[in-house]
Amino acid sequence: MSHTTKAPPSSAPAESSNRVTLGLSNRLLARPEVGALVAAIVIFIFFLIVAPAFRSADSFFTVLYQASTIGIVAVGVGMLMIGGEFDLSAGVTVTAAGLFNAMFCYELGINLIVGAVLSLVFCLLVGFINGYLVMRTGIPSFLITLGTFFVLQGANLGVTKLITGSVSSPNINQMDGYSFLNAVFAHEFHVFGVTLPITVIWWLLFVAMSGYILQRTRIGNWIYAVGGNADSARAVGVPVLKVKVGLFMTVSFLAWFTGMHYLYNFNVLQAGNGVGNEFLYIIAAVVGGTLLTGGYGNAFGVAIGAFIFGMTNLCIVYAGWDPNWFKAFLGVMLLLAVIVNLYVKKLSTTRKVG
Amino acid sequence: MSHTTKAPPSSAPAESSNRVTLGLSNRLLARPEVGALVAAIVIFIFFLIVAPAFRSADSFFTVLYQASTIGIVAVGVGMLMIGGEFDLSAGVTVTAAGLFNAMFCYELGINLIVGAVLSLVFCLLVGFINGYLVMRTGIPSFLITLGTFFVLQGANLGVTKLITGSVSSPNINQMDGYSFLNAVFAHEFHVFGVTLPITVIWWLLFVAMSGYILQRTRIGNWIYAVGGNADSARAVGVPVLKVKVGLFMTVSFLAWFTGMHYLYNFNVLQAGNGVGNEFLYIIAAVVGGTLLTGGYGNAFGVAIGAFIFGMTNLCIVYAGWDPNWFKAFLGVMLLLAVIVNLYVKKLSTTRKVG
Amino acid sequence: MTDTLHEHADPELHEGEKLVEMVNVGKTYGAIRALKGINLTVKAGEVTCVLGDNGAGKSTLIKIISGLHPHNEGELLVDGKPVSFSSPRESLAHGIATVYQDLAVVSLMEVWRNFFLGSEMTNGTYPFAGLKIRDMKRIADEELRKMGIVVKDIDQPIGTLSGGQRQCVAIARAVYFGARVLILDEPTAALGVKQSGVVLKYTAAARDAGLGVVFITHNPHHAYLVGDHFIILKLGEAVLDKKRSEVGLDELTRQMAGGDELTELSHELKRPGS
Amino acid sequence: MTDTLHEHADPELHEGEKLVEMVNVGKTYGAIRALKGINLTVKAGEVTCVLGDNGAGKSTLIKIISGLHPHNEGELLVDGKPVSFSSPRESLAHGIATVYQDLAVVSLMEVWRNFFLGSEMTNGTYPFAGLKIRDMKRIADEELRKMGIVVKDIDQPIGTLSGGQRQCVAIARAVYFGARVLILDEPTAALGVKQSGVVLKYTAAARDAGLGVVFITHNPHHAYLVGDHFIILKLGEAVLDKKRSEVGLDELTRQMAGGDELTELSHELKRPGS
Amino acid sequence: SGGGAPKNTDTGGSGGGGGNSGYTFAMITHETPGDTFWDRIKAGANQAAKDTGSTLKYSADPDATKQAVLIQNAIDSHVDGIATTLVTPDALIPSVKKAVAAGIPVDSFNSGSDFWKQAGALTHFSSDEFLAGQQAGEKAKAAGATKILCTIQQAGSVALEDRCKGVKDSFPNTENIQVNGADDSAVTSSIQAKLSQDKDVDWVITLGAAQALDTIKAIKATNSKAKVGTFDLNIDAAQAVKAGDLQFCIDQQPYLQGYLAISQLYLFKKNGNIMGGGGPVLTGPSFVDKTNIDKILPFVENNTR
Ligand SMILES: Nc1ncnc2c1ncn2[C@@H]1O[C@H](COP(=O)(O)OP(=O)(O)OP(=O)(O)O)[C@@H](O)[C@H]1O
Ligand SMILES: Nc1ncnc2c1ncn2[C@@H]1O[C@H](COP(=O)(O)OP(=O)(O)OP(=O)(O)O)[C@@H](O)[C@H]1O
Ligand SMILES: [Mg+2]
Ligand SMILES: [Mg+2]
Repeated sequence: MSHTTKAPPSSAPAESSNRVTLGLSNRLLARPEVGALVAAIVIFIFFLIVAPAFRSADSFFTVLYQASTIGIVAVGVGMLMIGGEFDLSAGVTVTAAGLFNAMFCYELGINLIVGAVLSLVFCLLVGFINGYLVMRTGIPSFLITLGTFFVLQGANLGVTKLITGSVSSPNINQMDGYSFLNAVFAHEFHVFGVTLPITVIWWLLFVAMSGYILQRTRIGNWIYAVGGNADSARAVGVPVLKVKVGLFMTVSFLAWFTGMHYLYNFNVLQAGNGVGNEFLYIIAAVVGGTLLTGGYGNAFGVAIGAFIFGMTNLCIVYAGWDPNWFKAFLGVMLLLAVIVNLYVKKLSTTRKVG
Repeated sequence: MSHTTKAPPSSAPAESSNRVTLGLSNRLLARPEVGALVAAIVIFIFFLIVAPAFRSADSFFTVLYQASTIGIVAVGVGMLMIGGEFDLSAGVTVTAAGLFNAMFCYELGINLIVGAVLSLVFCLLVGFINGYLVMRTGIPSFLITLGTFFVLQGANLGVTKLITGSVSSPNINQMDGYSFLNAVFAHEFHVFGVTLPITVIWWLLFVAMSGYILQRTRIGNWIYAVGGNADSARAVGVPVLKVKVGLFMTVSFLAWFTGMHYLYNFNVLQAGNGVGNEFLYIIAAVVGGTLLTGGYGNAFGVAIGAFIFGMTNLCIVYAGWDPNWFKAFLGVMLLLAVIVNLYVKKLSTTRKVG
Repeated sequence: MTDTLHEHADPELHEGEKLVEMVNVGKTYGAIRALKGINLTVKAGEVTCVLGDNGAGKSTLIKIISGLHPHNEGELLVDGKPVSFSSPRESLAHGIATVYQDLAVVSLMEVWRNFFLGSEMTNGTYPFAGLKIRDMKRIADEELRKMGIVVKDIDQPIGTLSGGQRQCVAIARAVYFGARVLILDEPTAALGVKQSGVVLKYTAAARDAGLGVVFITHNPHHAYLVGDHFIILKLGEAVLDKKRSEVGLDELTRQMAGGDELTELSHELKRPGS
Repeated sequence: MTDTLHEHADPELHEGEKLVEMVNVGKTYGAIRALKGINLTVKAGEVTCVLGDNGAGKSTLIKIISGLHPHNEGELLVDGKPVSFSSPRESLAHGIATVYQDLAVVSLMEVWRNFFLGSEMTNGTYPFAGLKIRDMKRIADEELRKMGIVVKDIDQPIGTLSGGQRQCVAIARAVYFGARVLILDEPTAALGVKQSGVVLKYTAAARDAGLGVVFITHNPHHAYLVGDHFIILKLGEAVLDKKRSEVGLDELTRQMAGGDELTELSHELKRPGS
Repeated sequence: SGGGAPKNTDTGGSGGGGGNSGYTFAMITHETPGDTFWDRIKAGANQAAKDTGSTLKYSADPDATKQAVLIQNAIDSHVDGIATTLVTPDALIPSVKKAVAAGIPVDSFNSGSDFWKQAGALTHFSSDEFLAGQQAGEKAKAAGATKILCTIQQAGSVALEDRCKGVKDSFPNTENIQVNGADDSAVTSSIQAKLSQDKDVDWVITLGAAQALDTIKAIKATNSKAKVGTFDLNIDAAQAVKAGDLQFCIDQQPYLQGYLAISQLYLFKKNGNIMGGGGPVLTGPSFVDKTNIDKILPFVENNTR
């Protein structure tokens, strides 16, 4: 055939007749986080009405703080879930990170900064092991990380008991390096009469980074692909193993970060803490529109999910409702958020993806 | 064409040349429960060696009892997971069932049998709502049942507090119908010098029924199909909605059953109990070879999974290991069980299903 | 095979009887229009062929008849009565069996279970009646052999079969269970010449047994071998709708290929030896 | 399109050069033997057609070349050196691009993301370099239009396209990225006549640009339009292995159909009007 | 038999309140939901709120980091006073200080007897956990124990660990065991397993009333001769004491802790009063055993002890 042959132009214009350009509003509505955003606004307004104590900047920032302590790890968990995997060990890794740092430095009298770095290495190793085992054995991540969850939970307790003779870490606020690490991980800014914890800023930063990576980089593309269809992704040359192991390590990095915050904010850590939080991270991700089966979701959705959770959690207290019913309210709010989310999506399009 | 045309016989014999008949041992090894069985035997022998206290019929039956309290609900959860769904509300439904029965009868002075039946109706309704919401809204069951989990957890506490003024149910062992229900749900047989709780017998019965239904009935076929590929199943006329709602109701029936056991065995129930057990059911199912994503698994596997869990749980005590490390041992055992399971499957075949 | 068809075909069928009729049917997926103003009649003892480019709406058309997606516009009549199927079960209950292009089988399930899925043979009607497992295995194996497919093990998960083998299972199933209307969505696409031949024979046999058949394909040669009526879709609308007596293979091929492009193509690709 | 090929094709290719060679290659899946003693050579500037019944082992053959499943027996040589690819990435790195029969696309991802998956265009090489999103969308849209496929919205999830449209995306992608060897597993199976024509033209163009092409199909007509070398598989073994000059279309068709069955078939199905 | 609820129960205790002070007090604890012990605390606090005509906002979280946020939450709500437990002093003290700095009076109760001063609390109401543990160990020793099993129903809780530590301090041959407090049958099975693994155990000290009842069941099932004592009290435990199945309950009078903590805040706001004269106010340990059970039982049935 001749090299000057032009592309067959005949069919193209003909087909465009049933081409529909979706309006901006429809395009917006189809994004995973928009449903969560609407749900967040509905719940926000609801609590402004029923909880007078919530109507202050102070309260709002307390909610933001609460959301950030869940939200930072949830950023990683959300990315991991988009990549098609679970991590049930994230909650206890947070505690393990802090305990490691505190006890290591306290017992050996080492500068806390050294301990923090070693603790990071330790956490990344946990993430690596999780990811590597999942990929190499083919056992579902739910099970592997459930195993690490139990192991870390037991080790947190066992090691702490062994070293300190109690179930909480030693107080480290007199040790070298404390003030620097406190400033990094637990500083509080006082602006316009309100207290802004640094974790909120870190959180927003991580969300922005995750958003950028997911939408705008090659790695982000790969994350969606390995979550959507790992076999197809492998077939076009995506390094599935590296991507997934990287995601597990991202989660454990963020868990370490949160662990550092707890340690340098509260100076001690209880060895039994963190259990149960792994589900809060997953809830945040899912409420924010992440698909449980992978391949769909985004960073802003996850952030909104964490915010909804933090808000509901505290506003029930602000509203002064009977704490015995606390969990029931939480459940109703969760269902509400999810249903609003769904309804908004239905509004925008009946397109089925399968 | 003529009606006497015979089927084309030409190609059939030709193709059979690369037809391989798998030997009996290979066929056996490919079944989902065999890996779990091998893992169970390995762990069993291991503990026989390290835990002298485990080497008695009494201990074995204590393990069986512990396994049965998890295993009964796990039968349902396993079937539900084969059908492609989760139920996180199963643990608290157990408690709700018992509380409902106890408080309803105590406050109104009604015969306990009536209360047990009403409690059953209530539980089936919970299961129905779970299933119906999942199917009608298309929201993943993980989220819907997380919502019911929170709602029931809160309601258990709130209602109990409201009615009894305390957080545990009233003691019902002096009320009409108690002895009958105690005999049904909590009897203990004393045979050959060992104590055999009736729950063990019920458990084995439910396992056998579930095994029969899954392998030998039309409904069982449908359960595998809706779990494996709900769209394809719907396309060939399987009533997906009915099957899935039925599965949720099966789980809540078995949760009710276990709740009755707790109530009539212990006579009182703490309103906060049952939280966390939903994961034990899922763990039992998954350790027993059930696929988290649905479509694969069987009843005997789930039973073995419950047995492995019960055994590990108690044998750590029989072995007299340091209780601080309890969870760590549990985690290692879980990983061990899963890996043995996997290894056995690999042995049998490298066939990839997907 | 023919025996199978005669055993299962509804004995009440009369040639030429209108089984399914579409009047001005349209369908949109959200903002996307997939079908518009379609008229189609499926008659007993006739094969209706639907042809068209990719994305023309062929699969959408048959999903409406088989109850997978309800239509938004127009009327669907079955045996003269207007219906709107809300599930494939209802359509199956009317004796309409379908082979879907993309929803063929449940990968993890055994071959024979897939074959009988939704229409299992049991020892009774009560819910927990036992399955007739041995019979089902035997029948599934027999029916597949008749198509020239010998699976290595009727107990193996269907996901381990090759693409074409899976397609054959789906077709054999539909033929076995289709009592009145048989719908085939590109049944021969993944098949070899031999297997395609078998499927075409089945199609013809179904027609001869008095069933109404809807046959979707890209291959005008295949279509012309069995079809009585031809409809060509383009962008969701019918651009040709003719009886066999009104149209020849050449015209069909030309219409499908969008004029003279194919001739041009074989010209362009002209090679030594051909 | 041709421009694309020339832009991307490896300029070092010499016609007739052996790019990929299989010597006595065999493959078993557990207890199932899928291939045995296969010899095959992919030469620059030639199209090698692999034909065969369903389950004959065609897909298995190309999965070995593209690194998806390693072979168990024999040798695979790329550019004369023995290799055993452990992942498709390695095969891609050798300039081998593949369109798989059953692993085409990630349903939930946008069309353009699928197009560039694994070979994204970025502003740099460092890991967090931004994607050139606008460029990628434009190119994906252009390449698809060249195949006669206009998607309604390049941003829509690919799962909402019709089966044939999805196949076209996969083919366009492989052509765009295949620098030395292009492997197509039944590319035209789901395609309409027009799209099939386009794919055949692409195949020919790739050959003319000096690439080695492996073309798998059930359709001997399609095969004969573009092929230089023909291999017919049966039960995992090669039963015919001939150059274009040694075999005619008739023989190919007959071999594929298992002797005279097809002639018999058109006889059997003989209908008025044909 | 018949049974059913005894009619005409007055769980509310004394009716009339002391008018309407308009104060809002927050009580923040480390309760794990569903524990009868905290129920008593709440009952006392509610009664005090009623008696003083104030409003009570109760919230709780077993995770110290979240408890700290709840204190912050109370500060945001500008309550008139905060009563909190100090279970993890280091984690909670900064928040308490913040409250004090914001002009909100704080008192502490239940745990943290060594830290309330440092935190800036007005005073502290508690029974020393460690001390109570020591006394429990001594009681068992007096009853002829040779080996004690101490059950912990919630892993990693500082307060529970302190109790067992106290037991071990006065009775060195003490071994701990972890049980799943959220599942009665799991508790029973674990204790059963432990009793058959270690035949030397002849005393079990449980840290919650519900676990004591499970333990009694386990002991019956294994035909063990072990005796049981427990921390905390509920109706069934009280009845078990009466029946002789349970040797003693250590009562730290949670109702009193709750009542005093809220009353203190009221009195401070109203009148500047501070209880305890610069030291903590002890509410226990008080032992409930065969000798005094008849006197206490009616109050237990009333949900106030
Ligand atoms: N579930 C869906 N959601 C949104 N759009 C859809 C959906 N299914 C089909 N479409 C669109 O409707 C149009 C018709 O699709 P259909 O599958 O009916 O085509 P087809 O004629 O079967 O094509 P092919 O020959 O490629 O199978 C296409 O443009 C497709 O993108
Ligand atoms: N992953 C696998 N596990 C087990 N068996 C397999 C697997 N993949 C293929 N097979 C078997 O290997 C044989 C060859 O399969 P293959 O997919 O290569 O056939 P094919 O020639 O591509 O057929 P088709 O034309 O239908 O696509 C078949 O019998 C198939 O059942
Ligand atoms: Mg189609
Ligand atoms: Mg193939």
